[in-house]
Amino acid sequence: MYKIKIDAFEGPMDLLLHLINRLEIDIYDIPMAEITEQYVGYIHAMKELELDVASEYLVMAATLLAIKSKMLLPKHEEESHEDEGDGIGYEEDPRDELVEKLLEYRKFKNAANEFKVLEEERNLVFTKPPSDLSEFSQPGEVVRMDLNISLYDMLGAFQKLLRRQKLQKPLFTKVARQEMSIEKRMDEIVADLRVFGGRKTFYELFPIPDKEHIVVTFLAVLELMKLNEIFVDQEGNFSEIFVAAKDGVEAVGSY
Amino acid sequence: MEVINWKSILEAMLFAAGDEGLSLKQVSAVLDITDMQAVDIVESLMAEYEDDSRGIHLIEMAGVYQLATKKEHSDYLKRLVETPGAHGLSQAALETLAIIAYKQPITRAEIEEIRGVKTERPLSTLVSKVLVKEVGRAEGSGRAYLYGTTKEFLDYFGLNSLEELPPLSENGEESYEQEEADLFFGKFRDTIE
Amino acid sequence: MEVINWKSILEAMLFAAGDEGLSLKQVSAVLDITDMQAVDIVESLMAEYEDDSRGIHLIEMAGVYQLATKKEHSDYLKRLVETPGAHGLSQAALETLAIIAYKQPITRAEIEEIRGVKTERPLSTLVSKVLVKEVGRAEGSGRAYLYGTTKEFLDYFGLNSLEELPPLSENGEESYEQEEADLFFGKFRDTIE
Repeated sequence: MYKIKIDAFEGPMDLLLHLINRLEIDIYDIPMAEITEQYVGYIHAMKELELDVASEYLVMAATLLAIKSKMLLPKHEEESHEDEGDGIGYEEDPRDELVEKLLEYRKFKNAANEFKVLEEERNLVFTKPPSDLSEFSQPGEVVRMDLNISLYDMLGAFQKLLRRQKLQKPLFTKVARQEMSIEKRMDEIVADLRVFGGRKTFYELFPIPDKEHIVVTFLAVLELMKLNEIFVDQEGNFSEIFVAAKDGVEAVGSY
Repeated sequence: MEVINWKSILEAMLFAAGDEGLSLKQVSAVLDITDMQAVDIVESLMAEYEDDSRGIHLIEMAGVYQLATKKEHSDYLKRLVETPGAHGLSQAALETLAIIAYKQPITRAEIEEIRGVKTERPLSTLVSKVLVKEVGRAEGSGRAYLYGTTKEFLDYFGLNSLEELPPLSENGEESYEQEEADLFFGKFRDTIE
Repeated sequence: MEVINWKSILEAMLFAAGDEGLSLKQVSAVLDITDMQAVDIVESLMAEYEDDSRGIHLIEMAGVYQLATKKEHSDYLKRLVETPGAHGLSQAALETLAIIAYKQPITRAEIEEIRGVKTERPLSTLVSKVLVKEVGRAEGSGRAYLYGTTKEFLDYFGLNSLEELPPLSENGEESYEQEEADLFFGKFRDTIE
């Protein structure tokens, strides 16, 4: 019963980095057979699921296979001499270019994560639009010069305006909560209890943790008791209070 | 345990509200306190602002509290208005110009609706620089002036016509990139859910 | 005789300038003082704002001084204010932007070389949001556009200048939601094996 949410990969490099990370592979010594198998398996799976595999992913698969087969080629003789020690030679490793690219990409991927954090922090800061200073300016003189602006300046100012947080007037007019009347809440409670067809605990009548809602609900319950529309039932002092609608009380039975 | 610094929060709220100000109701609703408590906090902040070291103060106008610059600094604000920024156009003027360019013909009231602030001065700056002009009158009772861009505006930005203005991104532009990604994985998710 | 209360005047000016901010040049020009003196006044006001009793502070962003609310009050302000830009940029756009920020000026082809994928869409999103702009043309046959970051880029991330970019780190801390991704792959293996 679990749900899975997956962030899309940003391309073959991103997928490769993920595989390297997940398999806990040393990026400087990538086991080509293993990573190629994993990568190709992933591509197959995507195809089986009838997803469009972007061509970049296929190009990377080909690259991986090429590197893998290069590494399977027998080494030159001189190399095996140089290599005797710990296997580090000066000859070119077929993986070099790929590793370099992965490292380069990873730098910017990390930077993108840092940008994300900066973006979130910036959203915590609020500014105010420039005040209208017309009272301080002299009207009149037509000057059509001395401008040093570009379209970008204009568009940039506009984007800034769009991002600028606006005072949320609707919140306060809307949330005047005129609709939350006691009568309406009374109807809701009775309807709710009837549908439920049995008794509910008192606390279940307060599903919304909002002060006003709680107060209105409480008053509605009192009103309903007075009108004899509901039963309130408590087994003993300090025990749970139960509430039921007056009609359809079979399930309660005690009255 | 932390002590809530109500005055500090109130100052931030008033600042963000800018020229629109805040009603007592808004203050008490956001701070989740009673109106009485809100009055206390407002008044105590008000008193603090009266100190000479402060350049702004807290005033009440028509039941709305707002921060405003103190009168005694008006000479400097006048000079500020006269001191051109780096561009020769203020951000306010640039914003206004962008709105007119993309939404013309448009009335001042409509511009102010978008900007959320009075726009008299930026507008008159733009008119005086001949980037913008009155192009007609709106229908309806007020018959307010409608503004549009000028030929000089096109010349200035090297445009042949308004169609050459770059497309405007008004939010939600991100969604289509997301769509792509969703396409990629959406089906997969369907199969496992 | 009156003592001029510079900090008070500066506060009034900064308040009036709002998110347009003030450059050091503007401050010194309006107050008719030297840049050095202006820096002193700015810094002393800056220090005062750091007191907990203040809800706003004086920051340097995108090359200008401006007043802004303190982060710790954001919860209250969010109740008061609409935040239209809350969506944030997509991962693709952030990656593209990061590459441009550190490698500018740079062509689209060079960005794609690093990312390993087509980057047309994220790039046009960034241009339309004016976080990035064409800053010239590359030498050579194609004369491709070169891209660089804008002033709005700095503002968008709360940076004062490009020098404040976080340093590029060689070794990667993968910030994946590792478990989720593993779940995903676990399932995958089941399907394909």
